[in-house]
Amino acid sequence: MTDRFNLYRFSSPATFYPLAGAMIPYFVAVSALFGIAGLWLGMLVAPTDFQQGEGYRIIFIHVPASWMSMFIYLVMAFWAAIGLAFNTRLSGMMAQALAPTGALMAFLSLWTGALWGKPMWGAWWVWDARLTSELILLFLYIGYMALTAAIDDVRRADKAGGLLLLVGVVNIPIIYFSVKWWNTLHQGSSVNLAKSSMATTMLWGMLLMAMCFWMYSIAMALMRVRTIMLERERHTDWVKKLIAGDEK
Amino acid sequence: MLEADNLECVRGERRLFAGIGFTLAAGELLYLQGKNGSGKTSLLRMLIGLLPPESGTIRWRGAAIKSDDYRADLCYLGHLNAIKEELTPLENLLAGARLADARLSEVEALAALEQVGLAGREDLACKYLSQGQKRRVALARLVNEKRPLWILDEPFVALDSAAVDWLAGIISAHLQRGGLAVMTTHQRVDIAAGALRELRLG
Amino acid sequence: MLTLIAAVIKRDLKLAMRRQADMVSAIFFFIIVVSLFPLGIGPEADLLRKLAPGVLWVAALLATMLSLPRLFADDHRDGTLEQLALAPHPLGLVVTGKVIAHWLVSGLPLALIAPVLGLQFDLSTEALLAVTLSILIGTPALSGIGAIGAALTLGLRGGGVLISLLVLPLYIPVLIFGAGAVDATVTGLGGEGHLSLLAALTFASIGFAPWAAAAALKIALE
Amino acid sequence: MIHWASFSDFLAMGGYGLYVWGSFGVTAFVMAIEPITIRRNRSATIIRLQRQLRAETRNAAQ
Repeated sequence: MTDRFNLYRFSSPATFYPLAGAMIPYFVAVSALFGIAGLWLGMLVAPTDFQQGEGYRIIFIHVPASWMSMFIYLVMAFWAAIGLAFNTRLSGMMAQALAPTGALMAFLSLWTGALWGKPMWGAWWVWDARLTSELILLFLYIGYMALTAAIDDVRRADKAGGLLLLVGVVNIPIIYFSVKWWNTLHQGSSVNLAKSSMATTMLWGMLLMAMCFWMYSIAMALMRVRTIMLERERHTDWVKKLIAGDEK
Repeated sequence: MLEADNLECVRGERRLFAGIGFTLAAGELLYLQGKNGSGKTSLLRMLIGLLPPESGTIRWRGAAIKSDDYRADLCYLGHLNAIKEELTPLENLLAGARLADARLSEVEALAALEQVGLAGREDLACKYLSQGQKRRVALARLVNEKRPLWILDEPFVALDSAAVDWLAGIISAHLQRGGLAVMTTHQRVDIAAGALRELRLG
Repeated sequence: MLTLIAAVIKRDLKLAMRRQADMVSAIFFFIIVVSLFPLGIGPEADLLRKLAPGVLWVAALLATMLSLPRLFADDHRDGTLEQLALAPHPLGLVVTGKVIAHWLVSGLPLALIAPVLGLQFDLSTEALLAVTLSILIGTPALSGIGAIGAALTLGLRGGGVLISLLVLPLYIPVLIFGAGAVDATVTGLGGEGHLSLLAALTFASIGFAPWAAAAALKIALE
Repeated sequence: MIHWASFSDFLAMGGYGLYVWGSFGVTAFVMAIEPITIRRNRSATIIRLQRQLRAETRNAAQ
């Protein structure tokens, strides 16, 4: 009498676990290919920027990392919404598997932003709207991870974390615009990057690197979700069989 | 009136029970029994709609219990007293009724407190009362309770024998009015009911 | 609906009055934090005037947060929260009442004391008015958003620290517009724009936050 | 095609070497460490679950 939503079958951990395992090498390989192509184009072929010299090459990781940090948060919120609406077990695991990678991306974005800012603006840190929002995003990631880690019952952790993600997603645009507005009111510290028309090689390099980061994030999330699945489903037959098989 | 079908409960990673079902009609009493940790309280929390079952359905008057209408017919007494230490017994009763959308006049509340043996302590903050007395404040709410379905978690715990008899009488009267009751208990207490059903977990 | 909200507010206010220590300690926290700043920064009037909006607002924010962990914890511990969740009306309404009550005992007193503390920073009359007004308008949003954090961390170990971690990033817009209103008045730009944005934030969070908090409470009660 | 005249030019990055290689270095480090920690975490989990499973089957046999 399982008249459940059809999604439920696909999102059943027993089906998803081997599928994820099979997909990981492909994502890693594709990520590496994109990375090599992007680095070759960005680091070796792309010309010098006439304003920023060679320092601009940081964007080949800074921009992809920033994009991914925002994108991963949105994907987590998407999984959270699915999880709260359909009560699927997989959604919470996916959100939890994505969070550390997203936080790392936010960290990389801040780190490379600081290293870019020092030669360009003369300061490691400026209270620029984008940097500030990125910092707040990192706090949101940390808050999510702290909340889910503090709750012992995994169902409650999934649901509470999911709710927090949805609240966060509603707030991100408000936070972003308020910070932006605050920043323009307090002029002085903010140095706007002059809009330079980007050479097509640079653009391509950046897009390739973004694809590399994207595929990398998927691979990491899949790897992590497999561990989470084993841990959470340890009392089910399929995990027991799998573990017993590993023993030999 | 109250039907449960094929309920399954998973807490943490343990399956507490599965395939549990019962029906309960007007005037009937259901005793829930089982060892500690067999899921009695979890089943009660499913019946009051706070814990969604892993699978299975619960119906009240033929409709799923996820509605305000169901809660308007439901009275739940948990093992926590749900009284405020800073308020007096009278204030507790009145505030509790108000927040539960029940009509309760001050005269009725005072009469109820007298019935549970708290006459003279109506205006003393509950923090000065003993455990047993606090429990009586919580039970006083049942005196004027008109809602048809009572769900009681260990109602007889920490009561002396006179109070046990009094409570059994209150529950009997409720059942004779055509009410329903579901309760967990360790002690056997004689309660006159249309029919006595038992459900053993674990 | 309104009678229910009024009943919740009345009950929570009565409880707060019977246990004044909480309320008083939050207010003293506010007073002490604000008074510490001039001692740390030095007595130059110009500098103090410049820092006043930020200092007052950050202190108000922290003082509001101080009382958040207890917003639902007491009701949770003694079983009242279960009864509230079982009452035949949406839990969001009850939470709305609790949020308003929380503001009445935490935000409102801060708004009333803030102008007195503003005197320590040599603020003009208009600036003092802006301080009062912005805290008055902005703190309901803090109570509303804070309720979500309090509900999510209900019954967890180290809930107090966790609340700050969850709630502080969400408080940033309120802080920006609140302090901005005072700052704009001090610099003579006029704080109306900030105040209306602050009011918008407050209305949005009073309307939306209690329902999110109610959902979080139901998760915690499972 | 290749933009750089020599390898040392490439390393110097027009004077921005420290910043550019600081960014790329940390990114590479993080991206290398992350899969390693996940893997380690996974094998630790598997070993722990195996131990639990063995204990369970032993208890069931008795």
